[in-house]
Amino acid sequence: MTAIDSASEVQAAESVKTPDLLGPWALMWRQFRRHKIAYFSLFIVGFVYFVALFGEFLSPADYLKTNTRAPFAPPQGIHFLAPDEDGDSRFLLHARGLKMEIDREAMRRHFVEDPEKVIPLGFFVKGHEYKLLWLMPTNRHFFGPIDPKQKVYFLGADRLGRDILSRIIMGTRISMSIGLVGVAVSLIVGVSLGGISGYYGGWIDNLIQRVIEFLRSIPTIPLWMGLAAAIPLDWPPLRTYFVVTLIVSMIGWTTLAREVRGKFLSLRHEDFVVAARLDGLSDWEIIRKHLVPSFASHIIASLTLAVPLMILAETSLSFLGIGLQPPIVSWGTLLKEAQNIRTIIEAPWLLIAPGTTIVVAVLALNFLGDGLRDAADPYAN
Amino acid sequence: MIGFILRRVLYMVPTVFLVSIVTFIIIQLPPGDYLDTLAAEMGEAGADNTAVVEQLREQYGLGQPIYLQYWKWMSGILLEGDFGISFEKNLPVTDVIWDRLGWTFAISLLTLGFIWIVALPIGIYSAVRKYSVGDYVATLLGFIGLAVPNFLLALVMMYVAFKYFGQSVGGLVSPEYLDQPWSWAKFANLLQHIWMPVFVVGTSGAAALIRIMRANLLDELYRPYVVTARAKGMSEFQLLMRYPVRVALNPFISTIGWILPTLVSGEIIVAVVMNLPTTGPLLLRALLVQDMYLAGSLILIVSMLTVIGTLLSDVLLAWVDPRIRYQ
Amino acid sequence: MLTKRKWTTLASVIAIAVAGQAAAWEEAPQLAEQVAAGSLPPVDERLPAEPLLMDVIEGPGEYGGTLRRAILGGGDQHNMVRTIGSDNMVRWSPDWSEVRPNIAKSWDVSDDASKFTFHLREGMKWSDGAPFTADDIMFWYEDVFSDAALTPNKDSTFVGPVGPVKISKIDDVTVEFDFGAPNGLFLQALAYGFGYHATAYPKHYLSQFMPKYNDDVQALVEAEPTVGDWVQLFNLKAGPMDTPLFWQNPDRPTLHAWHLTNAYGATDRVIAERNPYYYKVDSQGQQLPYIDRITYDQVEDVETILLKAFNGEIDYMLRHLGRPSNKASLTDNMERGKYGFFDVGDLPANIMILMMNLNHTDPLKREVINNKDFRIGVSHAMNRQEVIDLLYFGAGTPAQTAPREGSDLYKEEYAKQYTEYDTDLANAYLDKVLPEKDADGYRLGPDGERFTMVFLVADVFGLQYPDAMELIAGYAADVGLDFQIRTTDRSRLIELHTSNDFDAYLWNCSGGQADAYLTPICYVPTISNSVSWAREWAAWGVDPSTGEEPPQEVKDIFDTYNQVRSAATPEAQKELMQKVLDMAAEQFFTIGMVQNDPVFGIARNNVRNVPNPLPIAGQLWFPAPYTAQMYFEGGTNLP
Amino acid sequence: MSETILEVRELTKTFGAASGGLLSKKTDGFVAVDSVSFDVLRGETFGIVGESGSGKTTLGRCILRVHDPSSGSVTFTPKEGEALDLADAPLDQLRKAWRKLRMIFQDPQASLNPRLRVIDVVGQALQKSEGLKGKALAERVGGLLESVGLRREFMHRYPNAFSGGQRQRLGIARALSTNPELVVADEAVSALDVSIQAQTLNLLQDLQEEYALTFLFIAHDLAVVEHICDRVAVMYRGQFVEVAETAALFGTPRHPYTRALLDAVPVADPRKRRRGAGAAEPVDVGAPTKGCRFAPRCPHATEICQTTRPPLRNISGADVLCHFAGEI
Repeated sequence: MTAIDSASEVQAAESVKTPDLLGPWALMWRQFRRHKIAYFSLFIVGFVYFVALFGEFLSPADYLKTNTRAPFAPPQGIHFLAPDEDGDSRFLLHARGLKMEIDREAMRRHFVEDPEKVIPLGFFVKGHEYKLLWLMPTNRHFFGPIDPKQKVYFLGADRLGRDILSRIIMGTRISMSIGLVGVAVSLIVGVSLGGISGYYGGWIDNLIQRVIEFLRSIPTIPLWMGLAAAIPLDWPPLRTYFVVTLIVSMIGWTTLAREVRGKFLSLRHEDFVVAARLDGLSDWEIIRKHLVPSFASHIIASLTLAVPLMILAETSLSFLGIGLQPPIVSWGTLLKEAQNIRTIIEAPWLLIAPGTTIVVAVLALNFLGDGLRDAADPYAN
Repeated sequence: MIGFILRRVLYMVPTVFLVSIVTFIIIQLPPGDYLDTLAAEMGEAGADNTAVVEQLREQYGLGQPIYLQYWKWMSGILLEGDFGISFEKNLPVTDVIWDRLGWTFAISLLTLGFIWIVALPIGIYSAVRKYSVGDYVATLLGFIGLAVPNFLLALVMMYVAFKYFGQSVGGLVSPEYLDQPWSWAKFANLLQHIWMPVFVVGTSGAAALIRIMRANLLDELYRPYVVTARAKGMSEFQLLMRYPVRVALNPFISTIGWILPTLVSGEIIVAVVMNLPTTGPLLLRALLVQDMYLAGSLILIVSMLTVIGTLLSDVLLAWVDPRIRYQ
Repeated sequence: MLTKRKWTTLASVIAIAVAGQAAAWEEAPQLAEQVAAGSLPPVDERLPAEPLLMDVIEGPGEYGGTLRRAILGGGDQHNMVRTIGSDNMVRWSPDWSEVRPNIAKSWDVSDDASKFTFHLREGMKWSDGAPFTADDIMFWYEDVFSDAALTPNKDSTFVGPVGPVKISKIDDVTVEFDFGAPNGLFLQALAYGFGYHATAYPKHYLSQFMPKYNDDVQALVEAEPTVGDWVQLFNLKAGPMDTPLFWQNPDRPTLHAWHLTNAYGATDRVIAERNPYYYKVDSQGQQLPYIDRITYDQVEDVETILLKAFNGEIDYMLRHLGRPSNKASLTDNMERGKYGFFDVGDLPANIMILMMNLNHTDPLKREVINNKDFRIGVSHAMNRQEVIDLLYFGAGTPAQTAPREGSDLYKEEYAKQYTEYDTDLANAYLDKVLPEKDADGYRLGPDGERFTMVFLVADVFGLQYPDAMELIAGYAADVGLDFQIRTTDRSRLIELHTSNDFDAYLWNCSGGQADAYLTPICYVPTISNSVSWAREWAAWGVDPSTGEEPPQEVKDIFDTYNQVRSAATPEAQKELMQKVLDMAAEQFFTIGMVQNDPVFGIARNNVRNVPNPLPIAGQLWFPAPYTAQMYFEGGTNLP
Repeated sequence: MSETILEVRELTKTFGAASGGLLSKKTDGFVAVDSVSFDVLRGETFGIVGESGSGKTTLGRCILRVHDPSSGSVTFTPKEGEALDLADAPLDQLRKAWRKLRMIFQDPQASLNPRLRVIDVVGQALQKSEGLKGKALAERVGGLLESVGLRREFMHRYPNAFSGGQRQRLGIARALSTNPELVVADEAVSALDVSIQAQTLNLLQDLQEEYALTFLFIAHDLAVVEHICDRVAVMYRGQFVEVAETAALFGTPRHPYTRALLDAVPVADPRKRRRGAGAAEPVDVGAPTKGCRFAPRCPHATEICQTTRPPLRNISGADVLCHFAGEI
């Protein structure tokens, strides 16, 4: 048994500064806010989910609407000053129209901005019909051309003349929910199996450990490919999507189960758990009151870190052509569609826009998870 | 210790057996078989050689029930070390895979080295100077490494190499060296090419390891013994190297265990994009066309190597840190 | 009683004339060295007595250089088939208009077109120097083609209207093919890719794998780890040319201009070296081929081929590169890669066809799909011009599945019927079949449920088909039809449609030009790996005890097409074929979308004698018969 | 006062022993507690001293059944109710016994869940055993806090808001919450500053009188033991080498190990401790020896000590485990 733990003295000294009633969550929050980037990331992640929720409202155009006059149209800038009849500049939020020329020999379209053609832009404009939050039918959109017949491509258009911005926005819903659903599945399976494994130990622990070891020793991509190829073709896209999510979450739960097991193993012999047992608490009560709260914060951090993994896993699946089916759009499918030399040369925005989106979202989620993990155990040091 | 190793080795047997069965099921999961693929390719020529296809089905024994096929495969491996044949290449699987496994290993080892070399100093720096500008930069770079899908990175890097360096793209050596015997010039040419896949495959692993290293080191840095040692006036560097780094090295040893499956999986797509002569494209192709003995054997071998790698890292860990043995 | 029609081309006359002065033959410096070293017989001993004087495209060329290409790691054997493999008894002219001598120096045809006598070249040799004679053809005929174990089903090229061909040897250089009944299309068929069989089985090499010729064949079986008996061994050593098998056995002697030195799939680079015994010469007496070797560098991703082309690492290629979507970036890099474009007449009957299952197992769907008004309605709902603008840069015309403008069999109404984009008209037709709609505006089937069709698409040619299908589903929705998209890989698609387990799918179809005669798969129900729209009827057509009896109109099509096959003269063939097409157009089996404009290939700037335009088709394995006369100006690759 | 509250017989605890199954060979494991027997009388304070790793903490935990003993019996006799062998009692009976048999932990930091408020930590056993909630619970916890010298209002704070000494008071309050009869105090003050140690020990003594408690006091600090205990057992490598009245033990130590311990005591000069008779020479703790366990470190060891296990001898009221007890 070790002698005086100097850390506890440090803690005691610190605790003088700590307000009396500051609970563990409040402490965590304080700690978390110190991690500036993580704190900032929280807002980004919040914003991304906001986008996912209000996708139709935020997208300026119908993400499935093709346009023969705009394949590979480059991103259009937003301009503030437009000439009026007298030739003077006045403030007008607008975009400039695109002139298209077809080069049939090279099979290519050239687009030139036409400063003469002014497309006024506005907020809360009319556009295509949709149901806000799956409930309220409306045709209002946050931002876009005031005349619904005009088309403006803020982030450019894809090979079929579809608006990339709108596609990214609508893909947000799929990609971010794949992360969430996948993580939820991992959470349930991982925590229960890891918990059982760690708390009871013995043969059942051994069995679960072997299963995990076995799953981890199979390379993921063949596993995914086999499973994805077994999905019947006549399933509707939504069901396929759900199954793809489940497949992706196969990678998550083993890691989580290991973590939970480790936590259980180390906590099982902690004095406060022993004390609780001596206080007469049952196993279940100990798990509920003492163990789960003790590692909940760690789990939350791990989950936050798992979401980006899921998002990236989905892009890999899409790359292999076994991911989501059109007309469902995800960041992964957008990236896959742009994964060719022709795009890099002719329409780099098709790669840059969804690529940046993925990187930013994954970065934010990672920083958030990182901050949560640092803050997870306010008593650790 | 010997008992521990023995026990772990014995545990491997059911695991590998299970892997072989599941592998076989996975490759049988997609409907159809190799000959449907072949028929599809032949259809391109406008030929409808259903007769040829049926004849080959007989030749490859694909008409048999699945358990018989499994038995044939397994008994071949166990009794004669015969992994079956590759339908598409019409060669014994063993003739096809060793070269590629060699390259996979070479790239994996280089990648492992790359990951370690990058992750160790950055991880230590990041932990010691927690929340410093350097830490933020390292963290940012690390996370960007994690966030960029590696096939995207592969394509962009290839394009950049082509566009701005005029390098011949694809493969590990330039075309003029392809059928040359090994020479210094060819080796130098190999070095010019190989860093790219190693970098692309290694970034996400390095990023992950930086995070782990930082976290573990942070845990260790505030332990009482470190505080005590510091109080005794040990220099910061000595102090670090003496204990915390050693303890925090555990995850580095663990990487040996997971590096192979991660690399094989992560490398598949990169290898396809970059045309590497590794197992990745071979496996992907075998899976796509359902060249089942080839695909099955590759997965089996990779899985076995993984199990061995895990064992190796566990043994190393137990050797470094005996507490682990009893857990 | 045979009245012979003599087909002798100018070329062979000249060839005979030149043959008198053997010393006139020239050979590649590479070969001359070997002759000088004594490792190769002199050129006049290697060439047949009457070599084929090749009708080169621009002019005689110079020796040297390596034709560099790229090949995918798997499933890309046609890369070699179409550059080396197609060198048959007879060949199509470079413009695909007439059949010319090739391995056979001439032939006679009986008046009723039931018997074909081929005259081979005396002194002709396999790539290993062994003589090629009538015995090799007889070996193939007697021991391979007629052997039930080795050939359970005969290739249709060698099966006439009343059964398989009978071949007899007249003398060492003369063989007779007798079909027992008129088979007017045989010479055409023999000139297409699958005519290769008769001249691809060297007896001196392959007979060792047969117990009939080799008592000790079991030893060879045991030495080969992948086979169990001599049949499997023989199949392994003598695989069909359109499978990887053929290209995995570099030991097998051929009559091709280049011969593989290593097996496809086993290494990073497949190399084909010049065949020193090749039987073609140019007008200056130079033995072909001009180019020393062909290399196929193995890549895994088609994107890399594009980068290689930009880098000038590809000398001549259309495969994988010649897609409209690549044109712009290839144009941008022309100077860097030092290459130019040539036209490729890859002009099928239609490049995008809605194939609906007329023999659907669900009686409800079958009833709807078999209603011609339904198909007409769908056809009018399609905005073909938009598809062409978006996916093909406007390079194509709206059309049905039909022979193309410029071909013998073209008729405007075949191509243009129901192609007008008119949703009102579409709705009028569809209202006759599915008048009821649900709350979302989708039409209800006869059972009162929403009428849904699942369309399968394979993403084999990039995203072309999946993209098109998204557009098509949109047009269908505009007229109240629920078309669902399922993207899958090609082999699964084939597996589903060949097992008659599908609603509909999107594919293309050959038969746009002269190949309509031999591959009328979209005009006559046929058992096919690529096209299925009435599988049960097709099965009945082959054997009435199987499949399902089709309606009388379809039976009439079968009958008429059989008459085409047995017609003796081109005039009669054309007239009857036109009748088949009339009836097929009336039936309106499939809904075509687009007939494309010619596509393109690239050749580096110093590659000469490049066929331009180059016709290709499913069975027309070009440019293989014309690769031997291509050459590098300056005798070497451009740097 | 002579009533026995706890009777421990031949208690043994072995770690890591395996019977040799399919996948493992037979191992003897490490014997942490080796056949220990003793009685604790109601109302007394029984001390157990020994170095780290001598097995005293394991012994305490085996008595409470935190660890399952490998063999032996632990008979607990409460004032009311039947005597119970804790070593193989079923869980429901154990839970009842745990109300009368409580524990104070060495590390107050580790034994108080930082995520729970004081009221929930100290009152946990009450909530469970008596179903107390709300005001009633607050009342009881408030009383307990006051009795350990803390302010009533502290019950709404989290443990991290307290100093080390205060936390140990919380631990004590928690142990007292169910009106126990026997309290196992495992190094209860060793984590505290010396000044606070004294305060805490005084508190414990006060509480012993107030609640009529029996203490089983485990410590490595001889001064503390001498101050508070009535009888003391000296533990060395899993065995009691000497059990005696406190005054006797400190006055005339019989066992060479006890002597070595006492020699090492002078706290003022830490260097002297190092010179104690062999006390600091590390010996592989797990290796079983044939003879006396202390023999390798004993200045008086002879041939017999190496080969034969010493018997337990009673010499003038003290039980001593030594061949030469009474002679040296």
